[in-house]
Amino acid sequence: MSSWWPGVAVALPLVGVAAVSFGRLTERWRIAALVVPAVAALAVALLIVGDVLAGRTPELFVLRMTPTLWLVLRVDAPGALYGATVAALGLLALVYSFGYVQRGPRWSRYFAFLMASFTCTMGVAYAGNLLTFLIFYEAFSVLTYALVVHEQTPEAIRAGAKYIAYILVGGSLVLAGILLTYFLAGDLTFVAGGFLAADAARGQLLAAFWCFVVGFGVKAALVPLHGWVPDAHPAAPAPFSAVLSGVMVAAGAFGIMRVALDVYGAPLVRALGVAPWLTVIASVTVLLGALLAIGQDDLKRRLAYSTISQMGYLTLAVSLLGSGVMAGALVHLVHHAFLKGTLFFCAGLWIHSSGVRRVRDLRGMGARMPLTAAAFTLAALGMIGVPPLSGFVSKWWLGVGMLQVDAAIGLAVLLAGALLAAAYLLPVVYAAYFAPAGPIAGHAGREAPATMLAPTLVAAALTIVFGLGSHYGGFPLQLAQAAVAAWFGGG
Amino acid sequence: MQPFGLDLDYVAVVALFCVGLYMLVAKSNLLKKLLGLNVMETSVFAFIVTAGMVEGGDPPIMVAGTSAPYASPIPHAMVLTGIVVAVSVTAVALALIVQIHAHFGTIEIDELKELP
Amino acid sequence: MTGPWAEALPWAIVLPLVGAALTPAVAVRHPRVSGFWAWGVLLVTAVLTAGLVSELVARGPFSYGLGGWAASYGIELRFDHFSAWVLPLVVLFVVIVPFSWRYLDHVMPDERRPPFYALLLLNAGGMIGFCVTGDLFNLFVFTEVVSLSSYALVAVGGRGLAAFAALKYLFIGAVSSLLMLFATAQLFVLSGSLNMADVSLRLGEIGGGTAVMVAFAAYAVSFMVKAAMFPVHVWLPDAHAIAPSPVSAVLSGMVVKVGIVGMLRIYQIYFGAEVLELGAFNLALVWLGAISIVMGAFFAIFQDDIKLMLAYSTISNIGYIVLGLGLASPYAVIGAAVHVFNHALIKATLFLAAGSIIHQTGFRTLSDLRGVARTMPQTSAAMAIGAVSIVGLPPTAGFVCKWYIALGAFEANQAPFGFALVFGALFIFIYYIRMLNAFYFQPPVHASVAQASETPWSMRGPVVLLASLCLILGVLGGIPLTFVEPAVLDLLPFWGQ
Amino acid sequence: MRPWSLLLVLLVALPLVAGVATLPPHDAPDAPIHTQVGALYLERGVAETGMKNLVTAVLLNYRGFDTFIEVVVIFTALAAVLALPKGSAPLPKGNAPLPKGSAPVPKGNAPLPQPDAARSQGVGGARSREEEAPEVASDVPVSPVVRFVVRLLAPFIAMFAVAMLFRGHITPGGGFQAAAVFAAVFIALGLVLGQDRAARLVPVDWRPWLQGVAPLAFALVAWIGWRLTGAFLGYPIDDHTVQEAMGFVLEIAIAVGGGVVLARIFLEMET
Repeated sequence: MSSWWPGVAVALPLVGVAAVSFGRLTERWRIAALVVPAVAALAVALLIVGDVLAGRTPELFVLRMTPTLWLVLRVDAPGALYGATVAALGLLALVYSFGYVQRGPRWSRYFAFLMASFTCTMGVAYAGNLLTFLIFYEAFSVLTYALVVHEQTPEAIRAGAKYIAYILVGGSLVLAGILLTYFLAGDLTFVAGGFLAADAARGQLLAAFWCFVVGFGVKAALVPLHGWVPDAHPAAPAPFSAVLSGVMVAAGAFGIMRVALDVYGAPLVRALGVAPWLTVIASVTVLLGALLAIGQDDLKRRLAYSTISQMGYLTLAVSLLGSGVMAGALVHLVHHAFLKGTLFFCAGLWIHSSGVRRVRDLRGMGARMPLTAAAFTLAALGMIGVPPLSGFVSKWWLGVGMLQVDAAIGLAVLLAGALLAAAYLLPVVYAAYFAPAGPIAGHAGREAPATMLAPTLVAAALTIVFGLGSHYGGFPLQLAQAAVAAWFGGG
Repeated sequence: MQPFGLDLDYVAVVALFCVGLYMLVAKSNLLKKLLGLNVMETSVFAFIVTAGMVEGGDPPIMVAGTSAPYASPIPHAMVLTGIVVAVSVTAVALALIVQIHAHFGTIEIDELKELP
Repeated sequence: MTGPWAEALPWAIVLPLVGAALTPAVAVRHPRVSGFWAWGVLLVTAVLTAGLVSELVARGPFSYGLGGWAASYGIELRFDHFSAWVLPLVVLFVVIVPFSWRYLDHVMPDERRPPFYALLLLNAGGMIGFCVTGDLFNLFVFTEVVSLSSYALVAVGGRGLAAFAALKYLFIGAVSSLLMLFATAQLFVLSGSLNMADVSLRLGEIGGGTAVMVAFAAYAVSFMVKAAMFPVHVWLPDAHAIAPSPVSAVLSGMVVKVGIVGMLRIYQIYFGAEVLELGAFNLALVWLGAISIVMGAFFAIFQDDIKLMLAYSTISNIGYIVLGLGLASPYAVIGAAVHVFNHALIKATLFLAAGSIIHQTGFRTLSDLRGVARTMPQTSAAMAIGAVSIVGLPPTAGFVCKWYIALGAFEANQAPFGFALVFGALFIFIYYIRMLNAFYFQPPVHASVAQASETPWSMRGPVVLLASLCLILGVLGGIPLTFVEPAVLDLLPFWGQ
Repeated sequence: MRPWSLLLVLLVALPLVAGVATLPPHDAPDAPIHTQVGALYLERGVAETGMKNLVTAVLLNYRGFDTFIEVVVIFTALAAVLALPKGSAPLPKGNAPLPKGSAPVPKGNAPLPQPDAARSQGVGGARSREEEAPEVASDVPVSPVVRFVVRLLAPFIAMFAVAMLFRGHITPGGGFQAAAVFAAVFIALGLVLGQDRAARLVPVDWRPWLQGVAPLAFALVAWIGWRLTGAFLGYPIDDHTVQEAMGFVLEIAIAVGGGVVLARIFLEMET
C-alpha cells in the first residue's frame, strides 16, 4: 500500500535540523522547532503502528538511485516496532538534552546532529530494501561521530576515532555483503522469509552472510567486535548515550535480524549451518559483556557493557531461529531501549547535578536525589527481569521461545545473564540507598530540573506500563507476533 | 639500405629521440633539459617527414617542372603544426625557466634541490 | 538526417577558443571584466553543449565533417556518448569561474586577469575539442591546447616554487604528448589515415604486428601520464597543490580525465580492430589501478597541507576509474565512467572549499586550520560533504561509483578487488577524518582562523552548489547513468564482453 | 643519476626500434601513407582547393581545423607567458603561503636568494624594463656595425617575409614561415634598438586585437564558409576566387598574428 506517512516520519526531524542550522530563531522558537517535529514524528510512527496492526504495509518509493534500485521505505511489523521505539526514545532524549547540553557554540551542532541521526535511524527502521537500509545505517553511523566527540575532550576524540574506525570497517563489510547479495539475487528488497535462492553458490552465500554478521556485529557489539562500545558511551553526552545504547546498537542487531530472516530466510540459514556458530558468539557476548560490566567503576562504562550483554540476546534469538524466541527478541529490543534509556538518563542526572561518574561515589544518592534513584532502581530491576516489569516480559518470551526450540544452552545463558545483570546493577542501587554517605562533592544533592527529570520518569514509567500491559493489543508483543508470523509462517 | 631488415632512416630517428630523452633525464641544467626536449620533438618530426617521402618523389607542389611521384603532403602539414606546438611549449618552458632563475638564482636542478 | 543542433558541434569547440582570443581585447580597459566575459562565453558554450547532448539523446551519435569533407578525407568531429562528458565539464567550468572572481584578488594583480581567463577558456575549449574529435592528429593538437594552458595555469599563482612545479609538469607532459604524436605518426604510417574509425578499420585489415603494439604502448603510457597513474604521477601533487584553487579544481577534476577519455578512444580503435589481446592489458590496468588507489591514499595520509592531500587523493581516485575500466565487466565500466563525472564534481567541491578556507584565513595546513568550522560553517560543511563523498559513503555521489565498480568486480570474478576497493576507501577516510577533526573538534590556534569570516557569496555560492550536487547525485545516482550506460554498451563489444 | 638515465633510455629505445623496424619501408610508393588519403589529395587537390602547393591545401583546406587549433596553441603560449607573474611587479597583498612538505620541491618560507643578486649575473639580459633607457638599449653591447646592418636589412627581410606569404600557394612557404620571419625582424630590431622602440612598431591599441587575429580570422572564415557552403570552414569548391580570398585572409592573419605573438612572447620574457 503506497503511503506518504513513512516518508513524513523519516523527514520530520529534518525540520529541526534546518531550524537549528540555518534559521536565525530565538531559543524558544528553536526548541519548538525541535520538539514539535519530534512529537509529530512519534505520532506518525504510532499511526503507522496502527496501520501495520491493521494488516497494511505502508510503502513509499522515494527516489530511484540506480536504474534497478529504489530508495524505498516499506514498513512491516518489525520495522514499525523499531521505528516507534526510535521515535519515542528520540523524543525523550531530545527533551532531556535541553537541560543537559550546555548553551554555547556547540549547542546547535549537537541538536542538528542529534536530529539528523534521528532521521537516519527512523530510515533504518523503515527501510524497504538492503540498499536503503545501508544508506541510512552508514549515514547515522557517520553523523553520530559528531555526537560521540561532542565534548571535544581528548578522551572523546580518541573514543570517536575508535568508534568511526570500527563502524566504518563494519559498514564496509555490510556493503560487501550487500554487493554479493545483489550479485547473487539481482535484487535487494526485503521479503519476509528471505529472497536468496537456496541453490546459489554456497561459498558466496556463506561469505555474504559472514560479511553481514561481522559488519552488523560491530554495531551490535558482538563480543570480539565490541571494542568501541565501552569507550564511546562514557565519552558521549548522557542523552546521546541513551539513544546510542537504546536504539543505535540495536540497529546492528536489527540488521542481523533483517539479514537472517528477510534476506536469507530461516530455512536457508539452517541449511548453511551457520546458526550454531552464531549461537556461540551470541552466548559469549551475553556472558562476557555481563562479566566485564561487574568490574567497571565508571557507571556509564558499566551500563555500556550491560548493553553489550543485553544486545547479545537478540543475536542469540536470531541464531536459534524459532518463532517464539524471535517474538521475545523483538519485544526485548523495545523494552531494553527504554530500560537502558532510563539507566543512562539517571547516570546523566548524577553527572549533571553532582559530577558523579563512579559507582563508589554514588553513596547516599538515594536520599539526595530520591526520584532519580527510584527511576534507576526500577530500570535496574526491569533489566534483571523482575516481574512485573517490562524486562521480565521480554525474558519470559525469550525463555519460552527457547524451550520451544529445545535450546537448553540458550536458556542457561539467559538465566546466567539475568543473574549477572543483578550482580552488576544491584551494587549501584545498594550504593545509592544503603551505603554510608560519603563526602558531598560540589553542589550535589538536588534533583535535576524538570526538563531532565521528566523524560527519565516517563521512561521509567514505561517500564511498568510495558510490563503490565504487554498482553493488550497495541503493545509490542502484538506487533512482534505479527512479525514472527510473517517470518515463520503462521507462528 | 636496410641491414637486418632495419630501416636505417627510422633507426636514426629513434637514436635522435634517445639522445633527446637522455638529455632531458640526465642533465641537471633546466635549459639543457629543454634542449633535450626539443631534440626529441625534432626526432618525431623527422620521423613523420621521413615517412612521407617516396622514392624519387618531388615536393607536392603542382607547378611546372615537377612530376609524379610526389611526397605525401599530409606529413608536411602535420609537422608544420607540430613545429608550432613545439615552439609554443618551448616558449612557455623558457618563460618558466626565466622565472625560476629570477626567484632562485639558479637553473641547476642539483642546486635547486639543495636550497632550503 | 541530423537535427539542427548538430550544426552547433564545431561552434561549441570554437566559441571558448575565440572567446579566449578576444579576452585581452574585451578587457583592455577594465581587466576585471575578463572574468565576467569568460563566464558569459562559458554559459553560451554550456547552452550549445546542452543542445548537442539533447541531439545525442534524441537521435543518437552524430558526426560532423569539417570543411564539408567526408569523414576520412577531412577532419571528422564525432559526438558519441563518451563525448557527452563535455556537458558536465562545461557546467563545472561555469560554476568554477564565478568562484575565481574574488579568489584571484589575493593571487594576482588585476592586469594579469585577462590572460588568466583566456587560459581557462582555452583549457575548456581544448577539452571540448578533445572529447569530440574523431581524428587522431586533431586529438594531439587539442591535447596540446589543454596541456599548455594547464602548465601555465599552474604557474600563475606564485613565483619560484610554482614555476618549478609547472616546469616539472611541462617536461613530463611534453614527453607524454610527444609519445602520443609518435604513436599517431606510427598509426598514420601503418594505415595511411588519421581518422579514428578509418584507422581502426585498416588496423583490422593489417591484423596487428609489433608496430601496432608499440603504438598502443606509447598511447597507453602517454595517457597514463596525463591521468597521473601511480608510477608516473610525480608531476601531479605539486602542480595541483600549488595552483590557485579554482585551477586545482579544473586540473584535478577535469584535466586528468583527458587521460581517461583518451584511453577510451584508443581502446575503441584497437578493440574495434580486434588486434589486441584483452586479458593481459585489462589485468595490467586492474593492478595499476589498485596500486594507484593504495599509493595515492598512502601518500595522502602523511600530508599536512590540505591541497596536497587532495592532490594525492586524485591519484587514488584515478586508480578507481582505471580499476573499473580494467575489470571490464559492464557494471565496473559503468562505475568507472560515472566516477569520471562524479570525481570531477567532488574534487571541485573539495578544492573550492579548501581554496575558500585558504583565502579567508591565509593558512593551508591542518594544524594551522584547527577550529575553522566555527567561523566558516558553510564552507566547512561543504568540505565535510565532499570528504564523505569521496570516501564513498552513502548517500553521496562517490557511493554510486564505488557500488558499481565493486559490483563489477564480483561480476568479473575478481572479488578480491571488490573487497580491496570497498576497504581501500576506508584507508582514504583516515586522512579525511583527521581533517574533519581539525576543522570541527579542535580549538583554533591562530587568531586569523578564529576571526575568519565566511566567503563572499560569489565564492560561497559555487561551493554550496557543488556540495549539494554531491548529495543529489548520491540519491539520484541514476542521472549520469543515462549518459554512461549507452556509452558503455557502445564500448563493451570492444571490451571483450 | 646517469646509469639510471641510460637504463631508462635503453628501455624506451628497444620498443621504439622494434616498432619502427616493422613499419612498411618508408619510400616505397605502395606504402599506405601514399595510397590512402594522401593519394586522393594529390589527385584531386588542385581541382578541389585551387592551390598548387598541396601542403598549403592540406593545411588550410582539408585539415584547416588542425591549423585553426594550431594558431590557438600559439595564442595559448602567449596567454601563458602573459599570465605568469612578472619579475619586478610586487606581489599583491596576502599571497597564499606555499605548500610545505612536498618531497622533490625545495621547501618554501625560508629566505631565498634575493632575486636582484641573481639577476646581476644575468641570463639573457635580465633587467627590469622600468630601468631601461627608452631611447637606446645601452645595456646590450651591440656593435655599431651590427646595429647598422640590422636596421638596413630589416625592411628587406620583412619584404622577404611578405614574398613568402604571398608565394606560399605555389612555392614552399606560407603564413607560418612568414610569421617566423616577421617575428625575427622584430626581435632583431628589439635587440639593437631597444625593446621599446621595437615595440612601438605595433600601436598599443592594436596589440590585443593583433595577437588574437589568427584565431579570429579563422573563426571569421569558418563562419563565411559555413554561410557559403553549409559546412564549418568549408570552401566553395567551384569558386576559386572566393577560395583564394579566404585562403589569403587566413595566410595574412597567420603571418601577422603569429609574428606579433612570437615577438610579444620574446618581449614579455625579458622580465
